[in-house]
Amino acid sequence: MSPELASLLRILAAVGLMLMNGVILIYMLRRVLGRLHQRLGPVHVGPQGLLQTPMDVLKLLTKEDITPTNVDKALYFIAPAAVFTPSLMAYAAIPFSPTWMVTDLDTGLLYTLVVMSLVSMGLLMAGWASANKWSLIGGMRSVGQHIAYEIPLLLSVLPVVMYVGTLNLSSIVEAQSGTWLGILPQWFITNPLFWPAFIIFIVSALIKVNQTPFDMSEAESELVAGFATEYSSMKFGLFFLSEFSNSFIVSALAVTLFFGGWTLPFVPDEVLAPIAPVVFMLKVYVGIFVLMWIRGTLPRVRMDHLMQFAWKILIPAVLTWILVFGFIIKLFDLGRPVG
Amino acid sequence: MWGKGILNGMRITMRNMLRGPITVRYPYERVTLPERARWAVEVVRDESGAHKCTACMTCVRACPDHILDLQFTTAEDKSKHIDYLRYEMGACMMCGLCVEACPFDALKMGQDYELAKLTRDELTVDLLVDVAAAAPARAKKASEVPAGGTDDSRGGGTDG
Amino acid sequence: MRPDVTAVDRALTSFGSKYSVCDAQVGIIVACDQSDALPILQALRDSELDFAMLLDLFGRDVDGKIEITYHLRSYSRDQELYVRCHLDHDGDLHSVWTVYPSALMPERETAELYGLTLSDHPNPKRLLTTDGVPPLLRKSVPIRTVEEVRSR
Amino acid sequence: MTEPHFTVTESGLMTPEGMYIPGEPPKGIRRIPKGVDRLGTEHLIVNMGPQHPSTHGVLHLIVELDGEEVVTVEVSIGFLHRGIEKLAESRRFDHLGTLMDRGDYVSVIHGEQAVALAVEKLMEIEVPAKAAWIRTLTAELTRLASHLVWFGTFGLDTGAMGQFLYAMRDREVLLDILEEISGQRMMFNYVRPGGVVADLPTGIESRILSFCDTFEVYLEEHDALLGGNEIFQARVKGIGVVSKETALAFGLTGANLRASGLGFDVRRDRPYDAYPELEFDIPIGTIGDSWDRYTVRMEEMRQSLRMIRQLVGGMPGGPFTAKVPKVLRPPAGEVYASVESSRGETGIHLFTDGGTTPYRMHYRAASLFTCQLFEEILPGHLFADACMLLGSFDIMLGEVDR
Repeated sequence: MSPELASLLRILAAVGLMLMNGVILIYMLRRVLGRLHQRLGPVHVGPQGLLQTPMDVLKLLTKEDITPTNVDKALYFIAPAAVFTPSLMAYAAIPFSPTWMVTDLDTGLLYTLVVMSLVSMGLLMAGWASANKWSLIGGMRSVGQHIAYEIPLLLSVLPVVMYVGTLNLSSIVEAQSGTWLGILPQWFITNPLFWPAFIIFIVSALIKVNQTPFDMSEAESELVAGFATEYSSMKFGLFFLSEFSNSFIVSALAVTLFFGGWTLPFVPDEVLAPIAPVVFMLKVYVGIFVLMWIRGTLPRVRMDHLMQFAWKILIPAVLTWILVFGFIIKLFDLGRPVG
Repeated sequence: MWGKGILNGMRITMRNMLRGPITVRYPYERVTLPERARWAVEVVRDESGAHKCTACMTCVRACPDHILDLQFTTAEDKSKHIDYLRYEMGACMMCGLCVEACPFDALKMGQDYELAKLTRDELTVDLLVDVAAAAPARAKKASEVPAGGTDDSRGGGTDG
Repeated sequence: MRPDVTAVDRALTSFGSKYSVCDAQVGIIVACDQSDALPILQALRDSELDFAMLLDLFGRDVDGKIEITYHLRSYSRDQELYVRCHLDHDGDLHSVWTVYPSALMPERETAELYGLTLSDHPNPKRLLTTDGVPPLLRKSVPIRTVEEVRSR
Repeated sequence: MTEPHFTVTESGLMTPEGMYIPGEPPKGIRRIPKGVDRLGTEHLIVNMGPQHPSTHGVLHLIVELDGEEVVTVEVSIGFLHRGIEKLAESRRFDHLGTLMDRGDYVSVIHGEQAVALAVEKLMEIEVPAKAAWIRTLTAELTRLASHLVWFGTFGLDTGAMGQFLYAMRDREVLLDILEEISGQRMMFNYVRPGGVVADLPTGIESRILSFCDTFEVYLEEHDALLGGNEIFQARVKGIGVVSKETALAFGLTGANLRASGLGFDVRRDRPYDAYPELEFDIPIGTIGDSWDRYTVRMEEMRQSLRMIRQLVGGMPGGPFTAKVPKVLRPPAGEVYASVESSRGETGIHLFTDGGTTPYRMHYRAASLFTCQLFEEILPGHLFADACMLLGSFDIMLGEVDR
């Protein structure tokens, strides 16, 4: 197999994974939210309602694609793609197992975060091009919140990078294999030194997911449907898919950085090697469940509270913590650079 | 501490999740309606299928929305013949005032709640069509004749 | 509940014979001209009686006139008072919103449903119905009859 | 600031010719200026409603936004106008309840009760003790059901979907109980002049009490879930402050007035039915912000629960309705009867001329007065807060338009 063909296959696999993920996550969201609210969720179509989401996708695909009269046509058509593509690209550097990844980038962490930050551009495009006041407000809000939380998100992963001395995601995972004193898995989450970074990472990553308590750009009780108001058919489906793909990426990043990726403690490597992707996916799905749990519980934050929290609390806190963390690992020589 | 309420809220939602769903899966499961449940108006019929309506027009006058329509003709011997008792279900608010007003208990509020119809016309129901009015219950009581005395065959006796 | 008639008289001394007070079934009623309603309401609000709230405002079509009733309530004294005035059909309803902002929408509604014109009101638009709807609450405007319902 | 110029629609102004006479535009606090600030940026005018998720019905707000800040608001109502007051003139007195059901369609018993009280006052009917107690019981159950709708939608306005569904879960049980008592889930048509339609069904007491037991736990959960949440607290505390003076000037009643610090409750101060015999507290807010309105209503739900227990425990015997003629024919006169509905003081002003139908029935809708306040209170808030404010005031559009 030529290397070109191999990479093409990998990209196709990533696309397939993303689409599959979207469908599964929509079903999961409905069921989990339903259970959280003491109802059932979809149960009619197929066994346990499993076919509900594929049918909905079919419905979206066959629906009439309405283009409102006054929209900025070019931007209106580009926007869904501009939202969808970065979400897809973010899959490239996620290590599902030691060998399963699209590409083993040395700057994998940076790449993923940077690519994900492109999403807000697409949202603004959609909001602006829709020629709808609600959409415009939604688009502006999304840009505001994404810019504000890009900085703490990037800074919050710095302790991990400082600790392991690499931006390569699979190296970060490998650094977490093994156990502390034979009891606890040597994941960063079990090390209290990483807890502040983890909290800041989760808060700022929730913004990326665009769901309650931070669904400012959609805010269905305020802005009707925000940036997606004027979109229908599969264009809307792309926004939807990208949103779910983002929650997968965020959860995958959290698992990679803090929960040891595909590693499991006490399991020998030869046993782990074949089941590594399964372990990884399970961890990611648990993370996504927590995201949905938060979504089903919390009310929405107000926009100005959100911005104040970012600029006045989160960014100073994360900068201070990086400084303190650097001192600590230098003083006690804790860093374990890999490679 | 800031955030305690949020965590408590998460605890409550999880507790509710563990309580399990309370959904009634309607087409497969049905709840039993209470005895007093008021749905569409029906004509009370005894075992033989006879009704008790005497065409006294009380229900028609009682209906706040004027959706009951009763037409009758009076024969020479003063007996009444009901042409139709029409009921516009689509405009009915199921207040039960006609049933309360009826002096002969000839009407009742039904318990069938699946009242959706495919066309508008189906919402206009003829409760009684072309039947002889029952002899007034008062007279019946006096002579102690068992109920269902629609022996008058003038109208053909076909009920709607 | 009912204020003292003499107290009402005391509050309205400056109005001379422009008003009359009667003790009716529903409560104490001050009758006056509609054009005097604004100063009288202001006097009642600012008097010791302290009628701080306009609880309600409504009209009635009676004896060829439109009767406007202002229902006042004083929370500090727990008393209620009615101010009543009569207008001709197509008369001019002077707004009292500067004294009681709560009159804003009821006035619009009353003017619309009795076919009155509304003056001194900041937003004298129709409130409930669209253009061309007759003044519904007048006795001369019939609502649909039984025949109409049946012929549907 | 440049002088704002006005947009006045020419149709619909109530002048003799039925249209706007050119000249000086109407002045006052209700106007829609096209705002232009020093930066030269334009204000955005959005039509919020009549189809908008957080307007709770068919309210239409014309909102002028400066960024996300509300500059002016014009409330436009009338999308649900059915002419209840006119229809009442052609209804018999015992049929007025069916109209009132459609007024405030979430707290239904209160409307029926107001009409019944008005007719009873006119005809001087003595209501049997049992009838009064049953009415009070159903009224308090309805108040709980109505406050649960408010609670749920308030949560929904803040984006928390869970609260809404949990509130509906509890409301379902209430509606089942009320259906068993009255025969329908929402449009009860249960209270009549002189009493109620039917006696309480057997065994309902234990059902109500078991509901009380479970709901007591659930209510505290609700309060912890929404009211205990710091995000929610940050969004409601100090938002939408309605001072006592503003509340009085705009005719606020009920829980909204009490939240502003004025403890007037029709149930206590103009007692009717069984309320004089009950023990209950009236919660009062301090500054009248959204948080006060929230706490006052939550506390009212606890008090309702307390009242329901008393009502079930002390239900007297006797007839459930007074002896009333089949066709009510009150003497000519005028009467005002009011009840404390879930949204404030619901009053019925009844004029009779000795006939079988009212000469004029005026329905004092508490929500109409609350609705006017939006033009005063919303400007200056962020748009997100404006949506929440609508939820905190608990208006019912069926009552606003009548």
